Amino acid sequence: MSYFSDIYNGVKTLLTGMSVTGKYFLHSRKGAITQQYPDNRATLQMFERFRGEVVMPHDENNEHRCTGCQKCELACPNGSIEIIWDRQIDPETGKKKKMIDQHIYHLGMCTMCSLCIEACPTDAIKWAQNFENSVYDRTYLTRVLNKPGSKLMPGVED
Amino acid sequence: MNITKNIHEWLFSLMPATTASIVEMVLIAVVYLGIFAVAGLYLVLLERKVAAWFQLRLGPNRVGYQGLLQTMADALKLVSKELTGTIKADKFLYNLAPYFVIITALMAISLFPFTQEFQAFDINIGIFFLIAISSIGVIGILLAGWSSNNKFALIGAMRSGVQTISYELSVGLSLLTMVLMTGSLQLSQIVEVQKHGWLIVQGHIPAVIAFMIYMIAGTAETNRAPFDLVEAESELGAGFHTEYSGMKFAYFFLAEFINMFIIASIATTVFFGAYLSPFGITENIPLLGVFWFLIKTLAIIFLMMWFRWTFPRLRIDQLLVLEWKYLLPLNLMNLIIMALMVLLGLTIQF
Amino acid sequence: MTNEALQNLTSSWVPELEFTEEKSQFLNITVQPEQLHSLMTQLKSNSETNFDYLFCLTGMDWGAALGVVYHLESTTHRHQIVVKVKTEDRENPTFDTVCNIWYTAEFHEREVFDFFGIKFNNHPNLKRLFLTEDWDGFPLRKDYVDEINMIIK
Amino acid sequence: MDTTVINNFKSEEYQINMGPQHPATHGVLRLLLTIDGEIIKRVEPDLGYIHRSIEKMCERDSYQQIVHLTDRMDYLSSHINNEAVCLTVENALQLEIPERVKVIRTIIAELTRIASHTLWWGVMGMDVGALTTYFYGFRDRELINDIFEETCGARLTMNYNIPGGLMFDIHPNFVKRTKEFIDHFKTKLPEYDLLLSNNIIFRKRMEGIGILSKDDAISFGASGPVGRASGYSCDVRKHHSYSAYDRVTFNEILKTEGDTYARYQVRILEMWESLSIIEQLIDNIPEGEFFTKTNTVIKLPEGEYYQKVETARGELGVYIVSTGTKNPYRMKFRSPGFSNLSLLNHIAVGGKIGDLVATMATLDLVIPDIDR
Repeated sequence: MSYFSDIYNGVKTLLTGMSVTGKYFLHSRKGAITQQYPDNRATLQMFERFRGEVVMPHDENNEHRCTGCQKCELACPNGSIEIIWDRQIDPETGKKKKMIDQHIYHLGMCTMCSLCIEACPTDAIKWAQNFENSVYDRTYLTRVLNKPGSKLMPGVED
Repeated sequence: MNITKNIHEWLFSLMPATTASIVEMVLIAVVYLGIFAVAGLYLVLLERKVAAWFQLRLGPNRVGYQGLLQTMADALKLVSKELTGTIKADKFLYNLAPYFVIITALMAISLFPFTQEFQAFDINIGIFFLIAISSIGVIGILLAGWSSNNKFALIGAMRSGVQTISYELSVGLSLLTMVLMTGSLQLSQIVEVQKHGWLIVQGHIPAVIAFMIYMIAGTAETNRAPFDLVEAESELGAGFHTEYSGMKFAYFFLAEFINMFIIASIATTVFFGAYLSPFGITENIPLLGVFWFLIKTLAIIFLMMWFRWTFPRLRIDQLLVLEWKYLLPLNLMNLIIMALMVLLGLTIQF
Repeated sequence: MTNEALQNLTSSWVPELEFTEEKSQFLNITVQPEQLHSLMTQLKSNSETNFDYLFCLTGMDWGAALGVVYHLESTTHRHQIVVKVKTEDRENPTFDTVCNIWYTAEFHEREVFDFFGIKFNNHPNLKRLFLTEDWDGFPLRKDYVDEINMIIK
Repeated sequence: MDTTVINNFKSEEYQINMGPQHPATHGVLRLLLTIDGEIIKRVEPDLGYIHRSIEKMCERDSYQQIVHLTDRMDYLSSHINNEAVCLTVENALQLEIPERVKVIRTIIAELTRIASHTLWWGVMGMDVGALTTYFYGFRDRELINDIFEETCGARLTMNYNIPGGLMFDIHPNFVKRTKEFIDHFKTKLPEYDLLLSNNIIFRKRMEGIGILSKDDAISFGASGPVGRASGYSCDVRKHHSYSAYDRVTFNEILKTEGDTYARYQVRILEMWESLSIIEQLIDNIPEGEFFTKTNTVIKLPEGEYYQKVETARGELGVYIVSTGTKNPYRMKFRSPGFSNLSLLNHIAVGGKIGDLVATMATLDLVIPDIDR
């Protein structure tokens, strides 16, 4: 008789499985877990800590907070950050001072480990939440973070 | 139907009888090809939609309204794709194989009584012919697997051979159980008998068992999950059609869905009274028969899709154990019970 | 078993072993290559030690010497030990295999062979595991140079 | 091909390449199978398609930088990998770690374990042909990933640990979201059993194949669910407790059958245990600092350091040999996947191709973890 009870129990487990998928089938209209990307581009909001790419915020006077201390360059494991700097004469004090010329960021090499942002003593760089990073040519992935003509925000070094 | 009769008379009045009948045959073939293509394409879409709803997704919804043109676009893509193949493939058989599969599927579809008159080919050995035709398709699969000179494809083809030969028995026997009640293999006759109640009602318990066995064996016949060992994506990549691309792949793909339609249509005809409406509510409008036929067929197709998106795949030895140790003995027993019932007049008739 | 008892027991089997507990959380035993296999067999089969779990097998390049470090644990007594073996021969370093004692050593020894070029006698299938057969040199050695692929900061 | 290879096997046998691109190898693992009909005669793994030589890269990196490399080993338990390196460095420096850090690390590690197991469950179903499980598994995993993203900023390669503690404090929503997840998952986990575990087809496919005895499990260095399914008590959280595992009560799931179904069950039951661990800790996160200050340049004292942790796949060992400089002299990762892969030939021989796929799925291989 175990032959028939085996069949009965087997069919029962199969029907139980079908009831699970059947339940989701009936609730499919409101239960879709997928996102309609890129239709929802306009409304898609990432979390505030999301690591999209490294940016350097500038204020309205085109001033940033980077002193060119190169701590981020040292902290970076992949060499994604290069800082080109030189010593220029500060017009206010008249002394020679280290100033950044270009803060170069290679997005293509970046692994989003956040070590540079942790290392920055003046909070000059931070994460941006955009994730649409695909470009047609990988040279576009090399970015200069400080805007042309920008200068150091006064009071950062104190 | 009057339209078909009118066309028939008009054709024969226009030209000599031989030419007219040839033209008529071509016309019928074109109509059936149309049905075939549309049914195939929309079954693909239905499968994708149903799968999506089972899997908490939305399914294709970009091309056309709610994705209605999606499979058209896919077919267009497949037609325009380059045909590639392996160098060491047996070219003749490799190219022949898809046609075997698709033509047998097309031939089978000509038998179904969509309404009382909408039936292209009503021979007196209907069921027998259907079973015979549907098992020729496996030759195409065997040829495809063998000729493409790929080990994965070969394993898939061999599995297909084993599987079809085994499950052919169950399909045949379960249909034979029902034929005991009708006393005829002709499909129009089978439907005629069901005017006194669908066969699944007439035959009650043994008929339900026969239907369950038929569904299992039918799913195996079409090589669909949980019996998709022939393709077994996670084991063999794509199985027998690993080396096919473009339109030739599309033939296999379409044939799979047409076969599903055929299996469901046979079930509709034999168990659920084909075009007959439930309790005879629309018997006076014969055109609605198509509607009832399709509704029943789609319900059975949905059941097969439900199987596919719920169950894991069997292993090849379990597949054979299921057939030879469970389905076949049950089927034989069921056949004897049915024979006794028919003999003693225990069937229910209205 | 405590480290001290382990030290007394093992030194009774093989006389010229070096023991140290400095700069490590385990008892370290340094063994001569010739006695490696007999010591390992004893460590596994002796019911008092019963080191049946080889949880780490590391190839090492100490500059002058090449060697292998075996981390052993007993699943019954839950004590741990480290066995080290070294050779000065950088051209053709060879040790006895332990993969007939612990099956897991088969893959780990192939890894060590792949990256350090240390050969293992009686290994059933000693060939490159990660790198291709025609790879030149042994990348994890300290003197390995690859000017194209290695970025030195 | 040279003639010796051809002559090595019998006339009925043939060889077939499974991978590097194959749906069942979950990445770029290549298996060279020798088959007689459908029966597996020999399995030879061929590795290295994704080898990045992380051990060599570690020798030039500072300890903070090493942590982010470990994200890329076993990417499904990236947090636990990070934790392993951080624990090794912290033990070497004999740093006192705040209680808050220990508890948060444990909670996130257990969430990682659930995330890894849900993904495994989905893929497991897919490997045996039930494609729908994949989406149900991912649905639950997405919720955990959202928690991670909100707190750590990344979904997969989190890099949330630094030697000395955490990179930043948990997000204010963390506790709330985790509790929501626990409530959600407690209703979904029984469905896993209804849909797959009890299914007759699934059980027939899983029971009695790929049997690994306890002695073999120890000898092959099997760990994690693979070892525990063979009755080998190898939970590092129990035997060499770290972080906050000593203050929670949980069971080590042990099965004695050693077949694929036992390995499957161990993982399902482990998810319940992980849920209970999180429940015990989530309301008791102590207040305090989220890191201990370390030097910017960490120099480990000369010596050798070994630390093992329990990842979702088994025992991960981190072995650091330091000469007192800012870089490790030699860094070795004893990855669980590597040892678990080495026993594949032992348990798959004699089975069918379908059995091999099911067996491989329950070993839960992550190829970057094997290749490093």
